[in-house]
Parts: sequence; structure tokens; C-alpha cells
Amino acid sequence: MVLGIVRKDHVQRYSTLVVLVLMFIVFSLTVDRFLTSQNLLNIAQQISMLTIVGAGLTFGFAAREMDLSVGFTVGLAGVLVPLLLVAGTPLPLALLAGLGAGLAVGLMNAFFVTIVGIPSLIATLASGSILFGINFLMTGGRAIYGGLPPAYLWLGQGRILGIPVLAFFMLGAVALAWFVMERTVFGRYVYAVGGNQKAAELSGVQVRRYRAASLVVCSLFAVIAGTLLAARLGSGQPNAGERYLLDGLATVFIGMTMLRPGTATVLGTFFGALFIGIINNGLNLMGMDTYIQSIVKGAIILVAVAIVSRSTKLNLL
Amino acid sequence: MVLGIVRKDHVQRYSTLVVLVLMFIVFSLTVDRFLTSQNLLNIAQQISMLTIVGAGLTFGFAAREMDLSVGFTVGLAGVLVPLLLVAGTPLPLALLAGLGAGLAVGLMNAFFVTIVGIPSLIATLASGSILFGINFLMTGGRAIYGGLPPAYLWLGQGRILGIPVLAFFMLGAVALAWFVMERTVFGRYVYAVGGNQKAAELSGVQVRRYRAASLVVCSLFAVIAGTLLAARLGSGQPNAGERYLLDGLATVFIGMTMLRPGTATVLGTFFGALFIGIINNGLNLMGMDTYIQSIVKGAIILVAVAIVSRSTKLNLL
Amino acid sequence: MDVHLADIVMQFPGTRALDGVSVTFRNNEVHGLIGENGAGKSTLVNILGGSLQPSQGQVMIGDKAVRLSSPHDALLQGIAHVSQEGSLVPGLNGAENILLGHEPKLAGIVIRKGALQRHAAELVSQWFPKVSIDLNRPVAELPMADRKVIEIVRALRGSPRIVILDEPTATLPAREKEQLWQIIRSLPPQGVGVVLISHFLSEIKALSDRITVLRDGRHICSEPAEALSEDQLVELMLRRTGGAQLRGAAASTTQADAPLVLDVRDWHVGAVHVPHFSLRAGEIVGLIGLTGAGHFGFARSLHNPAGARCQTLTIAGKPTELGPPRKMQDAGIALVPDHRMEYALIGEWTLRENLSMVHPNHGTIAGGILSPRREETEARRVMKLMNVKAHSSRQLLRELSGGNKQKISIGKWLYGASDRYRVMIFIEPTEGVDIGAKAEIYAEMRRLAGQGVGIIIASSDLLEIESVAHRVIPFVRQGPGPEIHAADFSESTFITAISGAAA
Amino acid sequence: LEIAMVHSNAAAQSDQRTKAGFEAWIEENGKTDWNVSYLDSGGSGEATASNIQDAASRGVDAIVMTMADLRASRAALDAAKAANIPVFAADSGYVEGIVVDVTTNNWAMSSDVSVYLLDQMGGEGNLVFFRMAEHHGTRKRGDVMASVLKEYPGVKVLAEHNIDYNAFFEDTSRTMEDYAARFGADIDAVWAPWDEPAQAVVNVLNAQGLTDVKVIGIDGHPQAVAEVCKPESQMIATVGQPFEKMGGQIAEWIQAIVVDGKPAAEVIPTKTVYMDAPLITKQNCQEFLQ
Ligand SMILES: Nc1ncnc2c1ncn2[C@@H]1O[C@H](COP(=O)(O)OP(=O)(O)OP(=O)(O)O)[C@@H](O)[C@H]1O
Ligand SMILES: Nc1ncnc2c1ncn2[C@@H]1O[C@H](COP(=O)(O)OP(=O)(O)OP(=O)(O)O)[C@@H](O)[C@H]1O
Ligand SMILES: [Mg+2]
Ligand SMILES: [Mg+2]
Repeated sequence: MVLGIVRKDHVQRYSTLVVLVLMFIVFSLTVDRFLTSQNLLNIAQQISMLTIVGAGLTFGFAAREMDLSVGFTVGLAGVLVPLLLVAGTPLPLALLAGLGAGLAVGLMNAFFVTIVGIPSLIATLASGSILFGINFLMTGGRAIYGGLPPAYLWLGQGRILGIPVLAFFMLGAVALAWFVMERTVFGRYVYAVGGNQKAAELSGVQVRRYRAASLVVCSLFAVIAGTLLAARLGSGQPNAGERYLLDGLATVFIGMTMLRPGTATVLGTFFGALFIGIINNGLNLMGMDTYIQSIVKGAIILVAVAIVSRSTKLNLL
Repeated sequence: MVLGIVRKDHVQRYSTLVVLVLMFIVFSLTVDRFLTSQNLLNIAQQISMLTIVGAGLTFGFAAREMDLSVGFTVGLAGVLVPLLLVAGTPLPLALLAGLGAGLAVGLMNAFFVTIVGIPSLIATLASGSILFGINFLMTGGRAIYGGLPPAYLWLGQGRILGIPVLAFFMLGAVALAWFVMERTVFGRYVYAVGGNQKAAELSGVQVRRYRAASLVVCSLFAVIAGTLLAARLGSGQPNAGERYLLDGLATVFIGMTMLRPGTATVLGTFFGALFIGIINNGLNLMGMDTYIQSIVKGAIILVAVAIVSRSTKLNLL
Repeated sequence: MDVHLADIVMQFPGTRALDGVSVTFRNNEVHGLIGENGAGKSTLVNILGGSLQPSQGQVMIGDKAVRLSSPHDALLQGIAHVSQEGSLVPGLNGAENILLGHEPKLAGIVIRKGALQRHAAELVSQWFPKVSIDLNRPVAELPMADRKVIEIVRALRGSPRIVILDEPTATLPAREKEQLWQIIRSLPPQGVGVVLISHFLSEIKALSDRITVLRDGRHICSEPAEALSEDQLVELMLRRTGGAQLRGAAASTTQADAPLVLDVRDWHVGAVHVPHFSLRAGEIVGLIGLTGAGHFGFARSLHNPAGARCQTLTIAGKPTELGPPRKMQDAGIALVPDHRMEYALIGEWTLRENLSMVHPNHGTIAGGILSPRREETEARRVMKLMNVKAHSSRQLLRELSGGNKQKISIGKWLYGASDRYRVMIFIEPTEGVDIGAKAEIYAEMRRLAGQGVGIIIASSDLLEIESVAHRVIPFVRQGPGPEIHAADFSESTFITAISGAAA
Repeated sequence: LEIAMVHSNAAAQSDQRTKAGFEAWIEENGKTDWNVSYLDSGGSGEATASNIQDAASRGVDAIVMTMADLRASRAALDAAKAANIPVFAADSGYVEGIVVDVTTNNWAMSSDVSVYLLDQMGGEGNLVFFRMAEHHGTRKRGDVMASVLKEYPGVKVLAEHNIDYNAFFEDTSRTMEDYAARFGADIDAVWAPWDEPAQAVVNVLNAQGLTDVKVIGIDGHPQAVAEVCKPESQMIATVGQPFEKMGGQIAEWIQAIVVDGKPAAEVIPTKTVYMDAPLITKQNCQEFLQ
């Protein structure tokens, strides 16, 4: 009886995770060179920016705010930091400028959402349009190649003891975000605002402050990802961030099917990113055609999420 | 007093619309050649596909379902119909096949959402990935040129009494969608399901059926738009539909700030598409740089929506 | 024709909500359904109404077994359901909600708006002749009472065979309550059976022809109403004796010279004006009134004064500026609001998280870092204090029964420290709460008062006010009327006071 | 003089270099009264059509297209023609109704560099083949490579990948990483349809320590030329497309036809003008280094 309960509950909470593990096992057994330390480090490197963006979006979702400008915010840092570096700005200053830009974007979004009262979906759609313009204006539309200092490139391409620097950034970001969301009063309040705004307000939570903070965190994580992305590509590309919106949402959504179904959690998002990263990498190593990969990926997501959806009612927004 | 109330109410309901009208007036006065019948017809032509996609999305939003695969569904028809035509299929049959494909996509989405129970955000993200693969597989990634029958091209490029055929399609789609949503039992139930699923259920509305129907309508409008898009371009491009997701959402969101704030309405969406179309066209005619246009567009949306947001609490999802 | 539920078992993950229940509902009777919070009443009627499918057992209409796989199926069988949580479509107006699913149509598809509006108005005046409701306004803008009326009219619109009313009066003020009683009585003679769930035993006694008692998902008995006294009902429900004792000892008296914990002058909120209001430590003051009299609004605004202004506000002797809830809390005011799922609790959170929502800082290590261990200890202390029935502090809140949810809603103000607040405001504190839990909640209020907390209780349950308050302030037309002292307490004085001046 | 320059995708270097050449000509010739407005279609055929249409409505004196696929803008070009606005195109394919398309020959460029790569491999070894079918130019180059490969039975294609155009740099990096993990030192050569993905491939190869691989690109962007010039670099060749010259040439034609009013047929004898695109290898790259 008790066993039955535990099992049923676990099916709900871990089914997507189980599919992830199964997939990992299947790829390990069937795909040559999948289970090599080199390849696993590749995967870590490939998903690191996505995970960081996803972790930021998780804050937004926890407070029920969606940041549709996140891809362009990634792009902003990915253009601004290289531009400054090429112009000779010292690295620490350029990195700080990137963070400052993220703060500015986050505060702008937060202003329109919490002070003016525009729903985040519209406000960030509009601010995304603004950022798009700014990103391309900054470079006149062209990509920035060359002239980037090695220390900067090291952030995106270097290794420490054979482990990519990016992986450390990713793990650091996940650990930090997890800690803040699960173990601090701040995170608790962000979840409260998203869980029931009226109840939070009547419990003395300063709702506006935490909604605003969730949007700012979202932008800050995005600029970190953007800075690293440009370092990894060795080039600042004004449109390189765009795919991070849909992919970032996918990681959060997949994450919302695990652990605490219906709730965005940092670990869930991390597993969501792993999920996508492992599919992409495994299918690539199998030598599957890109387009068929895309079909297979969609199908795997549907199957994985179907299991949990049958037993739990998921409300994503 | 009564006047005061009426005004306050009107400010809320029509502020975005007022900005739209003001914008129109300003462009008419300051931009050479804006207010010419030729240019107005151009605008109609430019926004027609977007409006049709938006009208479909409106059904989804009304039932609280979001179709993230809509861009790829546009692309599907935009590839499939030209492919069939080039292969010699008679026009009516090819058009029917396009509709059939839309029906299939809609039913697939509806199956995963209403029978399996996957939230539409995830289900359509995944089905979008599948459609992306299919679209590119069908053509091997390349665009289809040439060999399209004039009757087909006429749908996208022809004119009747000087008015673009596309404009008739757009107006027809808007009128049909408006009638269904505002005047029929079907539309009422779709709104009811979105408004309070439990209440609709207890009133005897077959909730699943209407959630499913809203997704199917969404896909059907998308394939119509895709069919027309390929006719306008005179070419089937597998990725031509992608921008219709974000742009389509923008029209619906902007529409949700007017008429019945917080509710997706067909007329609201139509005005939303006009809003975007007029900004794009007006700024283009002014010869403004694309990137600055993008910034200005974002700013105008923020300002227009700020007015209504200050007075009404908008919940988009 | 009768509807018979045979051997119904309902198994939820972790809970067996119904365990082999068999009952017959007739279409010529009012059938009262009672039981503690969580006894399975709503689950049973959800099965009857087609919203839930039983794990085992059958629904029979006459001799025929039927499958009710959706509310739509149930409606086709003549079973209409007014659920416990209000359910209307907020964007539609009253008329549209009443006829949702039954719209007058042209050619089978086009809605006839005029006919719809007229028909809905006729239905309302047919069933509630004395109630006037603006059927043209979106229901989201209507008061709760009007919404309930609309839901009930919607259930009655097709002349069903059985109407299920799941706690219809929990949110209904006196006048509408009275009308509803009349309607309920008038239905069986017209061949419409009523299944009525309520925690007001007097109401059940007064209206029902037969009464079914559920306890822990089991069927205890179904008897003619005359055969059972109120005390016997309590006993059957709770397996405990002494209904009288549950209603509680009369309120103890307070010290007239106790210090003032709250004093406000010229309080304006919306159209409500309160020239002077004061509250002493240890005192329980009841606020009563008809719908729209402003007593709820006043009580809420003391904790959340958005839109309020006043000449002076003094809390525990300290003059205080108005501010958001957080500021009022810091000054010593707490609020246990009505509509707890909407205004107080988070269903998807665990009990522990809900309890620590107001004072998460209590369990922190440093700088806002939570300590799950300390949080757990404190949550358990409060749950024990409040006698919350749950299998652990990590259970999800939404899985709790109404009474236990309400205890969490109160308990979160006691988390961290019990003496943090000088003024506690309770609005409808026993909305949908069973009689056993009611007694416990009253006991808790008295205990708090005993510790020197000043308590304001605003309620539409006059009996409740009578049994816990020291003095009562009736509200009439957006303001307080002459105070009523304990010596003069009785239902009739209360009713005269709240309606008298209005007449 | 009002000129609208419509970019197919301003994020691409080829569009940018054409623009730079165009502007340089204006600067050198002191045409201060030339007012150029730039419109970016972000890679969308539909946006290209709308941009042309709006430029036509505006009544500019000339429209310049860069890297577009004009076959998808038929109706818009008719609108320009109706408004008597001449359209000049760079690398966009000639269609009825425009004045001229100045371009390079994708078939020829690819056959130069593809054969060079295969010969450098000594006609045998393992190849990773990146393609990009969405753009007509890169598609043609890929098709040429596929044909030429048939003549080299000793060369085995290890894997073929169609690059995701919307995020080509990251997609190429990611895919190349996976291939490096999968094939390791078995990879002898990588064929990339243009310089930027070739650069991404070189970055990955360096990160994975695969130095003995031959990589080619096409376009001759400055960074690519510099890469070829590094003696140790895996990048062995590219093809220099004269985008700046195309831009300058178009500006010159606008001067002659629109400003000076000379008949188009006299100034430009053919509808499609091909420009030379030299093969750049480690031997001759110094000449092209800027
Ligand atoms: N969806 C569900 N999932 C899990 N448990 C549930 C669910 N719905 C109800 N329960 C549990 O079933 C039991 C019966 O609940 P039910 O709502 O029928 O009680 P009730 O008698 O109506 O109580 P109340 O008087 O508080 O309304 C409770 O223990 C409740 O926690
Ligand atoms: N606990 C609460 N806190 C804040 N606002 C509330 C609360 N309960 C209800 N409201 C608001 O008050 C409005 C009226 O609600 P309701 O019908 O419950 O009022 P009521 O109980 O009749 O009391 P009154 O009208 O006297 O305030 C609702 O629209 C709701 O937004
Ligand atoms: Mg109940
Ligand atoms: Mg109330």
C-alpha cells in the first residue's frame, strides 16, 4: 500500500528524468564514442550557455513572469563585450560593462512590468525589439571577428585540468541559482509571488520587488551566457542569441515536468538542458540527418512528457 | 459623473486603438506618399498573412492554449502546396492537401494536449520541432522556385479591381473568425473553456472538444496563411514561416490590450496586426534605418500598452 | 426516478476518499449530506455529478446502471451540480453564464443575444423573485453572493431531476440564504430532488427530509431528519459526544481597563466611514452586517489600507502611518482573510512552506538563508498547537480538507512567535469548516485573546459571533451602528441591528 | 539622390562588404548629396519583398539589393518597375525587371576550391562535408562539391551536415565538436560552404588538438584570408569574392544611369556581370591580405 503510493508519486515526479537516464544508457550502449570523457565534456560545454539562460528564466517563471527578450539580451552581451574588448577596454571592465548592460535591461523590463503594469509577455516582446535594434546598431549589423584577448577566449574555450571552463561556469550558475531559490528567503518569496500573488501580498511580501528581481536575475543570467557565448565562438554575432529564447523555454518547460510537476525549478531546468543536450549530441554522433534529428527530438520530448502528463495536471503558466 | 465613468472605461478599452489612429494621422501628415491608396493597399497586402495567423492564434488564446508550432505550420503549407503544384497536382487538389496537412497538424496537437494531457506550450514546442524537420526534409532544405501555375500566383500577387486578392482573403478570414467567436455558440464555448474550464464543464460544455477545436482552427488558419505566403513569394521556402510565431503572438498580445482588455478578440488581433503593419510601413517610408525602426517599434508598443496597463490589470495567460 | 450510488470506492493517490458508500437520492426529497471536513462529501457528489469517475462501484438511475464520464453526461441524466468552489466564467456576464451550454440559437449556431438576456432574467425572477442582480455585468465584477445565485439558477435552468448544492450557503449572506431556503423547500414538490451539503447543522435539520452521515469515507447512516437530533448528528459525524460543549462555553469577560491595542479615528475606505473604532487587549469584537454594509471591507482595510485614509491610527499605543500589509504587520496587525485559497494559501506548496510564508526569517541561519531543520521544527510546533490533521508537514496544502486548510491559514501568523501580533483580524474564520474544527478555531481565538491579543471577527454566521464575541458592532450602510453588548446578544437583536436602520 | 539599399541579411559579412564598397565609392567621389537608407530583411524573403515594396512606394531614385533571392520578390519588383525605379542587384540572381545583377559564379568558385582541396588530400582520405541548402549560392557550391567528389573514389565522406542558418556559427561549432568526438584523428579534411563556418571548424579543431586536417571556405573575408596566411593553420584555401568591388561598381552605374541619364543598355552590355573570384591559398594569400 505505502509502496504503491511512493511508486505512483515517483512516476509523476521522475518520469521525464527516467527517460533522460534511459536515453543516456541507450546512447552509451549503441553509439560509439558517446560514453567517453571527451564527449561528455563536450556535452557539458554545449549546454552550458543554455543552462545558464534557463536558470535565469527559471526565476522568471517561478514568479510567473516570462521574459521574451532573453535571446536578445544574450545577444547584447555577446556584442557589447567583444566590441569593448576590440576597442581596447581591459577585460574586467568589459565584463563588468556586460553585467551592467544586463542590469539595465532587467531594470527596464522590471520598470515596465511592475511599475507601469504592462504584462511581461508584451513588455519583453517590445523590449526585445528594442534590444534587437541596439545589438545590430552597435556593430552596424556585422559580426565581430578577431582582436579578442586570449584571456577572454579562455573563458569560452579554455580548460582547467581538462575540464572546460564553461562547465565550471554552468555548475556555478546552477549551484548559485539552486541555493537562492531553494534555500533563501529571497527564493521563497519569488516562489510565493508566482504561487499566489494576492496571498503573498497579504502575507507581507513586497510583491513588486520580487517580481522585479526575478526579471533582473533573468537578464543578468542572460548577459553572463552572452558573454560566454561570444568567448566560445571567438566572435560577437548580433543574432547569435536568438535561439536561446525558444531553447531556453524548452529547458524550463521540460524541467517543469519533473521534481515538482508544474513548478519551474533550477534542477529541473538543468535536467531539461541536459535532456536536450544529450539528444542533440547522441543523434549527431549516430550520424543522423539534421532534419530527422529534429523530428526525433520532438518525438522524444512528447513521449517523455506524456508519461507525467497522464497522471498529473500540469499548469505551466 | 456618468461621463467620467464612460471616459475612464473608454480610455481603458480603446487607448491602444487611439495610439493606432494617432500614429496613422501622424504618418499621413508627415510621411510623403503614406496616405495614397497604393500604399494603403500595400499595407493590407503586407499584413494579410500575419492577420490570418493571428486570427487563428486568437482561437487558441481564447481557449487558453498557446500554439508555438504555428510558424512551422505556416512553413509546412508553404512548402507542401508548391511542391505538389510543381509535381503537376491540379491547383484545387494541392490547396486541399494544404488544408488537410493543417488539419492533421491541428489534430496531432489536439491529441497530445487534450487526450494525452501535455500542456500546449510543451506539446506544440515539440510538434514544432517535428514540423521543422518535415518541412526541410520535403525539399532537402532548398527553396522551391518556378513551375508554379499562374492561378496559384494570382492568389498571392493578383488584384481584383485594383485591390490585392490577399486583402480579400484577410478580410474574409477576419470576418469569419469574428463571426464564429462573437456570434456563434462555438465561439462562446471556446471563450468559456478559456475563461473557466470547470465552469464550462459543469454547464455541460464538452471542454476537450473545444480545446481541441481551438488548436485545429489555429493550424488551419496557419496553413491558409502559408499557402498564400508561398503564392506571394512565388516560391516555397521551408523557413519562411518562422517569424510568424513571435509576430503572431505580438498581434494577439497587442489585441488583448484593446476592446476587452485581457481577452484575445479577433478584432483586437486585427488591429494589432494593423498596428505593426502601419509602424513598419510608415517607418520604412520615412527611410528610417531598419535597426532604429526596430527600436522605435518597441518603444511605440510600450507607450501604447502603458496607457491601458496603468488602469487595468491585464492577465495574458 | 431515484438515483442510487452503489458501493462507491474512490481511491486518490495516498487517500481512500470513499470506501464502499451506497446511498439513494430521491427526486422528491431534500437529502442532507453531512460529515467532517475530508469525510468525502464533495467526492461523493462529484461522482454523482460526473466530475469524477469512481475507482469502483456504480451509479444507477432507476434500475439502469449509467456511466457518468463527464458533467455533460450527468446533465443529460438530469443531474445538475453547484460545486463547492464557485465556478463561473469571469469574462461572461450573468445572463451568459446562466445559459452557458443552453443558449437560444438561430439556425443552431448563432446566439440570439436579446433572447438570451431575456430568458436569463426570467429564470432569475422565477427562482429568486426578490433578488435583483445586474445580469449585464461580467460576473467577475459581482459580489460573491450574486455569483452564487447565478450558479444556482444555472443549475436549475433545465428542470433537472436532482440538484447538488455543495455548501451553497457558506458564502451567502442572510437575505439570500433565506431565499435559497425557500427555493430548496419548493423543489421536491416539483419533482426536483436536492442533495444538500452544509456544515450548518441547524440548516440541514430544518431543510432535509433525510440525512446521510459520512465519516472517513464510510457511510454511517441515512435516516429521516426527524429521527435525529443535532447532538446525535454531531456524535455520528465526529464519533464524539457533547455537541453543546462544541458550541463552546460562553465568552469570558474582558478587563475594561485593559490597554487599547487599536484605536482609529475617521477611517475612510471606499464609501465606508468609521468615525471611531477601538479595541482592547484580550477583547474579541464581532463585526456583522448585510452584504455591502462595509464591515468586511473595513476589517480588511485595517491590514491592507490601499485606498484608505484616516485621521489617526494608533496600534498598541503607537501612532502609525498607513502602509502596505508588510508595514501594518510590522506594526502588529495580522489578517486571516476569507476565501483562503485565493487570499491566504498556496495550494501547490507544502504545509511547512505555507506556514512559514509570513515569517520565513524565523528559521534562517543568517542573511536570509533558510534552515530546513529549524523550519520543520517550528512548522510541527504550530501544527500541533493548531491540531492540524495531515500526514506530514511536507504534504501539499491542496490535499487538506477545508477545516485543516483554515487552521494553516491561522497558523501561519503563529509561526515563529505567537505573540508577535497585537491585533488579529478574522474574516469568515469558519467558512466551510466542520463543526469540530470550528470549536477548535474558536478555542484558538479565545486562547489568543487570553494572551492579550485584540481580536476582530467579521462574519456572516451570527451564531458564531454570538458564541465568541465580547461585543458586536453592526454595520449598516457603510458605517457602524450602535454597539451591542454581550448581555443583549441574540440572533434577533443582531438581525434587527443590521437590517433595522436599513428598512 | 535617394537610394534604398535592401540587405537580405545584414548580419552576413558579404552584405556588409558590399555596403562598405558602395559607401567607399560615394566617399571617394564626394557624392555628399547621395542619401542612402539601409533596410535589413533579416534573411526573410517576405521581408525582402516588403522592403522593396515600401522603397518603391517611397519613390526613391534607385534600389540596391544585396544577396537577396529576387525570385521571391516578383510582385514587389513589378511595383518598383511600375514606379520607374531602377533596381541594381549584387549577388542576387538576375530576374526580369532589374537593371543588372553583378555577381560571381558560384559553380566556378566551388569547382576551383573543391578540386584544390581534394588534390591537396592526394585524392584520398576522410572528409566532413558541411552544406547549407537554404541559400542558393552555398547550395550551388555544395552541389558542385558533390559532383566533383564522384571523381575521387578514394575520398570517403564521413558525415554530412546541413548548417542551421539562423545560428550558423554555433551550430557548426557544436556539430564539429560532435564529429571530432566521433571520428577523432580519422578526419583528414573539412569542406565548409563559406568562410565563417570554416572558421568555426578551425576553432574546434584547435580546441580538440586536431592539427592535421585541411579546411577550406569560400568568400575571402579578411579574417579568412588572415587565417589562410597563418602557416600552421588548418585552413588551406578560400575564394576571394570581390564584394567591395560589386558595391563600388553598382555605385558607378547609378552615377552613370540615374544621375547622368545614360541608357542602361549602353552602360552595361549584359544583364549579369560576373566578377573574378581568385582562389586564395597559402602560396598567394599575402597579395590579398589587407
Ligand atoms: N484530487 C484529490 N487528490 C487527492 N486527495 C483528494 C483529492 N480530492 C479530495 N481528496 C481527499 O479526499 C478526502 C475527501 O475529500 P472531500 O473533498 O470529498 O471532503 P469533504 O467531505 O467535501 O470536505 P469539506 O467539508 O472540507 O469540503 C480528503 O481527505 C481529501 O484530502
Ligand atoms: N480577503 C480578501 N482580501 C482582499 N479583497 C477581497 C477579499 N475577499 C474578497 N475581496 C474582494 O472584495 C470583492 C467582493 O468580495 P465578496 O463578495 O467576498 O465581498 P463580501 O464578502 O460581500 O464583503 P464586502 O462587499 O462587504 O467587502 C471581491 O471582488 C474581491 O476582489
Ligand atoms: Mg467538500
Ligand atoms: Mg465574502
